[in-house]
Amino acid sequence: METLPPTLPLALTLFALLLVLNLALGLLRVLRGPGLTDRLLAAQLLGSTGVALLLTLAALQGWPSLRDVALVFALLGLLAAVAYARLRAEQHRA
Amino acid sequence: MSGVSIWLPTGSALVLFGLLGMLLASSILRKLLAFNVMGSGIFLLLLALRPPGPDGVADPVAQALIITGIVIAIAATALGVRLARRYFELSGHTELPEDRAATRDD
Amino acid sequence: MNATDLLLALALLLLAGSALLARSVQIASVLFIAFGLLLALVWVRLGAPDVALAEAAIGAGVAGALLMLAASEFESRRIGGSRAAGPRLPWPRPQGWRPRWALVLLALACAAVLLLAVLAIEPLAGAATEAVARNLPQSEIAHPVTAVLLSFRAYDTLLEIAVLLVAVVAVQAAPAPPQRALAHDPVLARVAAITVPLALLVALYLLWAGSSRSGGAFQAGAVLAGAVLLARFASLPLDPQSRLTRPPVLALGLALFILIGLVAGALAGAALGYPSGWVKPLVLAIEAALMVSIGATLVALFGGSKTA
Amino acid sequence: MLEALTWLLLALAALFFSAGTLGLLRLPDTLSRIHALTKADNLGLGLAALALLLHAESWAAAAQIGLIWLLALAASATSGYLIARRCLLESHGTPASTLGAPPPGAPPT
Repeated sequence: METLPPTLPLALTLFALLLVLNLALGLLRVLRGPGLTDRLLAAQLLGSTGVALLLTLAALQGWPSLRDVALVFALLGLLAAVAYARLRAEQHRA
Repeated sequence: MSGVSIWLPTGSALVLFGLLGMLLASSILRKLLAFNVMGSGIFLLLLALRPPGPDGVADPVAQALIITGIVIAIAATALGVRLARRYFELSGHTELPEDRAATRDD
Repeated sequence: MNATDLLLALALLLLAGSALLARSVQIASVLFIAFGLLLALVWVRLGAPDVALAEAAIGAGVAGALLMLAASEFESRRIGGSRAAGPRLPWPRPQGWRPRWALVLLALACAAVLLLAVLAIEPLAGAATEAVARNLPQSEIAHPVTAVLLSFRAYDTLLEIAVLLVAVVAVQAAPAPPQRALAHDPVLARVAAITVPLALLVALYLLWAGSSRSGGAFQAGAVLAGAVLLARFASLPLDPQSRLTRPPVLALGLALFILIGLVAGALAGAALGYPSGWVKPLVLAIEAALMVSIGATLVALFGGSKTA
Repeated sequence: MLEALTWLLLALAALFFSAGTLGLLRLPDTLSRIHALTKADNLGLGLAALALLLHAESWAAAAQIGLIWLLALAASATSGYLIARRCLLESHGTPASTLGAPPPGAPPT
């Protein structure tokens, strides 16, 4: 933390707040839909914004573990989308 | 302290949602989902009652308990989902007989 | 930061509510995934990165995919394949809405009592934290949560693994519904061919990280399961799940845990204790076995190994 | 100098993230929403990762940030592709048996 330039915490905090705001707005799309696809898309936004937020917090609070959480977010986001796409494919065929 | 106490009502509300879902939803899958929501509420309460110390890291005992709880919850959910799939296979229904009278859900 | 907390809490409640009220179970499961992701962020906010890791991997990843799979299957194999075109209500339709107010009141009363009870409890900031920190040097494990899971409260973890084993035995007792093979998707296969090994690497990394910071067998096991499931969805030519979900693999974690607990415990003078100087390798061995077993268990719980 | 660069990168990242969210909320149909989301968000994440990379405490941390970004990029691109594909199949009613087959006229792989 001591190696950070003096105004950097401020910049990171502002950025984190903006990301939280983005997250909340993105939730509107998750809630509103209308379709399953749009909701999944918005959940993906939640994932990528979450990754950015976690990376920012990791630098801000000096917790390297948060980067591991970001890593898992990035990996598991793919799983949800793949599960969705593959299973919907199944459904179509039936 | 006041920063953490937001999570007490939040956790209680999640438990309420979960309870309502488990009692009122007719589809088995919805009941399982509600069960998970209720569990999350309990975990939230558990951690909110042990606010982080000065270093910002939450109580390790509470964390360990919650991790254990999450793993048990997924095991129970998976068992429930498998039973629901089997039941659907055999009966063609996605809800239990006592709920079926009420309506058709999916 | 209080406004952020409020925003997170409201969003969490909104997501939970709409997941329970969603039009279809498929939509509900997508909302549940979003709920899990948000909850993981809340765990981070509450200073619990270990829980956040477990939630992101298990709650959002595996549980969400599990519910989505089942919902899709029900939807696709519904008799006749088509439903009434009218708008469907999430809850029982008005004509079927039996007077359930008693149940609603009961649930409200339960929640109210719960809220009053937790508000009455004086939050204990750092009581157990101090106790753990005091005894941490003695346990020879650097990360407090890992120390609690595998040393201070190892009984809990041992029994948890036993519960998982029971669950998987029960699940495998119910015959798996037949699954059709998935079509080959070239893009997905190529991406998965890179991502799956990477995810395996991440699982190993989390396992290793658990000895000094957040991470450990549970999170690693969940990522392992995620990797195998990804391979299955991408229909990669390798078929790890059929070998992974054999009984010996499933029981490996519990068996090794008991074995080390007894043998090392006899040397240390207490069951589930570790002789000093051997803690790190023994714990790592147990955790590695647990990771494999937990991963295999999650895969087995997910769909069984008998894919057609 | 480094500080100004960080501010600039973070500001740009914030801009792109906001653009992505705005697109997700305001654009009329699913496909254009996918477009907005996958492009803007990845760029935003990339810029943020770059800004944080400048201040990483070690080489390992820097490598991890890079890996996370690459992974998120791959995940986002793949899921964008998969979701768009499903969306197209559903809206055009194309028989799903062609799923996974190369489009007509595509060179054999």
